[in-house]
Amino acid sequence: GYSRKVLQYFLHPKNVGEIENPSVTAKAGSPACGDMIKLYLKIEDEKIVDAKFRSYGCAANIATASVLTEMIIGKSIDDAKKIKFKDIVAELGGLPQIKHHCAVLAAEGLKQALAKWDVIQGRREIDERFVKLILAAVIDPLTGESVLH
Amino acid sequence: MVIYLDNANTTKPDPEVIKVMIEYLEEKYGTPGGEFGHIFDEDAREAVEEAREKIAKEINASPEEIVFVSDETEADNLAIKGVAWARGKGKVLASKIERKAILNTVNRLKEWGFKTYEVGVDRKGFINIEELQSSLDGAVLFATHLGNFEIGTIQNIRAISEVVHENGALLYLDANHAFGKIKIDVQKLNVDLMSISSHLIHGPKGVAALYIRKGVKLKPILDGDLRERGIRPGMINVPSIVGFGKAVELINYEDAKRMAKLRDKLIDLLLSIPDTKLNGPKGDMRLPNNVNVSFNYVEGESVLLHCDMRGLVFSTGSACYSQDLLPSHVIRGIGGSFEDAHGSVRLSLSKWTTEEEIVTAYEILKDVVEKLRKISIYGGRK
Amino acid sequence: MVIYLDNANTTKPDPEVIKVMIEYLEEKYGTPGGEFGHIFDEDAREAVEEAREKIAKEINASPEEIVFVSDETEADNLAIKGVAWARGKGKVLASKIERKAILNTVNRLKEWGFKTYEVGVDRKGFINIEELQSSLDGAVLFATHLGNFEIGTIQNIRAISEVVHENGALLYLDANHAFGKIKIDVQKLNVDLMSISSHLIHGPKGVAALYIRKGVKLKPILDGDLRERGIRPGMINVPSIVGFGKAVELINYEDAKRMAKLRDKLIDLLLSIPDTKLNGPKGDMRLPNNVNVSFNYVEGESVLLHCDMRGLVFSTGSACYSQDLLPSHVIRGIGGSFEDAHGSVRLSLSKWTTEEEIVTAYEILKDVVEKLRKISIYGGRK
Ligand SMILES: Cc1ncc(COP(=O)(O)O)c(C=O)c1O
Ligand SMILES: Cc1ncc(COP(=O)(O)O)c(C=O)c1O
Ligand code: FES
Ligand code: FES
Repeated sequence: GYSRKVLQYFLHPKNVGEIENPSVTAKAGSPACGDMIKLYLKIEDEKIVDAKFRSYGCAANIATASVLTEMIIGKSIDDAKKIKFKDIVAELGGLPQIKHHCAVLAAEGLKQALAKWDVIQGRREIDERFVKLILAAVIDPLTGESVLH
Repeated sequence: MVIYLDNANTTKPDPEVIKVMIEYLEEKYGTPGGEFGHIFDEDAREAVEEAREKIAKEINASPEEIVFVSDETEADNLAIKGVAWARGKGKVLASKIERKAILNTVNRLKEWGFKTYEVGVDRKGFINIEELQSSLDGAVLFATHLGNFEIGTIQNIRAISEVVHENGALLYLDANHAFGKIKIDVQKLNVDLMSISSHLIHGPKGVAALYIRKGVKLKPILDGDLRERGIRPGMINVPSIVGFGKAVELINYEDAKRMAKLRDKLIDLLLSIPDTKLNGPKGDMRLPNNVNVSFNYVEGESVLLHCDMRGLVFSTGSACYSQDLLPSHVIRGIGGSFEDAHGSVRLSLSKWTTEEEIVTAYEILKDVVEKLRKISIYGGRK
Repeated sequence: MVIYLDNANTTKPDPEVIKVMIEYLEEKYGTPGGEFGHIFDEDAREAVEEAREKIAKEINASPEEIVFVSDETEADNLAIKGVAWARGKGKVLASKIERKAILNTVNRLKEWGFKTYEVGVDRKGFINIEELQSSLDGAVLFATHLGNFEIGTIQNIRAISEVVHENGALLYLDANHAFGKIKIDVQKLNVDLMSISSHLIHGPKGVAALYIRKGVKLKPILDGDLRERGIRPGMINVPSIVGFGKAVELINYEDAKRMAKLRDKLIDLLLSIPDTKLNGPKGDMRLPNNVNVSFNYVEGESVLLHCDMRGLVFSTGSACYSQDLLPSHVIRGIGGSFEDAHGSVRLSLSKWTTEEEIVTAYEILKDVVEKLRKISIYGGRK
């Protein structure tokens, strides 16, 4: 089952909602179960000053997205880029093995948002690799299939 | 106080059931061996045979047609593999919306060279009898259910058995979820094999019964001694069997009538929540204790956990909740979208469910769904 | 007052076992579903995992290596068919004196093209390791027991496992009758699969455990959901599993020492009856609770029934007593005559057996045997 901390974040998620005029947004869908999160970031001087999320998914999905927003608020872009799914799992005090992909989903959302931000800043090309990164893991919950197909 | 609406998963044993079980745990702990067990074992043997008689009588079978097994999964496997192996080759069919134990067992038969086919169902979960009819060429067995475990659809078994028998195949009926709620007569339904289980009718876990019509041949799955006439060798689980017998004795079809009324009330209440739809049929063709709805824009596991914290217990067809991360094949089978499955919840009543519980369940669900829709990407709109 | 000396058939559940079972029958009646059952099911899931840990620890295995099944017959079938089916083809061996569930399962494998072989034993029931060694060509599995269910012989498993593994085969050990009486360490014994059951150690019926060493592949017999990691899908029999865990917790090897002393006393007393011989070895190589003797000139069922009337309960290897009217294949397997099997009785002790009961049992048996010999054609002489 879930740890107390996961349940806490699930029952009382922090940073739910949308940011008006976000610097960047990203959507990530899990190829495992078909769930989705959407991340909204406000970035100032290469620092994340605000983060919010919306979720269509399980308790682990909601908890990981929520704890992720807490982890990144106040971090520099470079530091945020270093966050791996395992860090999110650790921050929650562990997740059942079968729910690790929910943390992957959250990490993926962050990765995409930051890649988009690099493009906006002119630091990154919109090449095939970038487009695949954005689209690959995005799952349409209505069909349960990747929007790439 | 927990509101337990997961009675299609398992039920609370009746106090009278527990009482007889304790007797066979504490004092009459023997186990039927051969025909001539010592007198100590006779108590156990007689109790087992008495339970067998009660169960047989309840479904209008004879005691020799009842074999005790450990659970419904074993019954499914024994019926399906047993008949297929006895026949040697041919086609084995099931509907698309059977329990996993049936679907996976049928599928496994390919390893032994059998052909298989999954018959489709309509939007309410009723088996497409024309499709069945046209797929029965070379069939040895059709495995299906009486009442669907997830959406409650009650199949037209008389029509199905006619078609199946016309084509020379046998019919195996998983009656686990209907048993005790709708009166079953194996002669009238004209089934060849049928399974019913104890833990879904306020009996103990650890036992189910397989009805095998006299003359139907099947090969056992388990080899061993000659218990259960060699069809199911092994230890006879006396306390569970005796408890099963008591649970059957306690069946009262008035309970089912009451449940059906509460079911309809709960369905009406839940459908008053916006963007909610019913899965399965309404009225008499639905199991009296089954409610299944899909809430748009939210995911079932989240709904379930929130409710759980507030003392309301049920199941969901969400992919997130399943061990293989796949959404309910039943909701998908009736043509529901991925989202319909993901946001589906099954609430199953028992004879002890009260009107007050039904109303409270609705209130909790309404509140939780509203809360989660606020978090949802879809925000309550598409 | 009954003197129950049929503890190798089944045992009386310990009152503490019944107590925990009642808790899981009355209140915590949920059943573990997926990983994330609602909290109601969590109680059941945790209790099952706790039982699994206790059992694993008792035999020095890890919890992931333990799969719960319904009884020892199922364990035998799952281990033997599971490994054979996973390997696809080859030879499967057992000793001549296994339980029927093992012998018949091995024999059944012929249907799937496997070769089979039954290894002989010596006069005391010890497996002929040279014969085993020379029969292992192309073998995938040797299925045998730790302590013999009928004559109590404890096999030299370390020597057996060495020979079996040298030849690239796996070793399945039926430890049902030894478990709880002699300390078992799966690492030291070096077995690949092993079964132990609840109802033989004062636990409930309805559950047994199969140890499957990490890395050993087997195909399930039953198909269904993903419970027990798909190796044994189906309903989790929570009260029985919890009771099993408690029974394991209650194991005390001091009981075995006491039983061994009473066993030896009973053997000595019975051998003082003329024309009586011991089946199986004496001393440390015999299960601490097993006594098996053959009374010449009399038939076991008659002995058993007479004793029964006088409150003494045990088993016999007589053909008249068996459901297939065949004399004990174990007594025949160790080279005993038809008469030896026919007149054999097995008395099996429990931790509750008292010295007084042992003496009374002897007195009753002596009297009954004398009486029957007067009726006998052989009249006490050949
Ligand atoms: C002679 C005999 N048959 C059968 C059994 C029960 O074993 P199973 O349930 O595996 O058949 C026992 C129990 O130990 C036994 O002694
Ligand atoms: C979804 C689901 N899975 C599994 C089961 C248990 O059935 P079985 O023990 O045959 O797998 C049930 C019980 O009705 C069920 O509803
Ligand atoms: S988002 Fe579906 S399992 Fe977590
Ligand atoms: S003499 Fe009657 S069964 Fe043996």
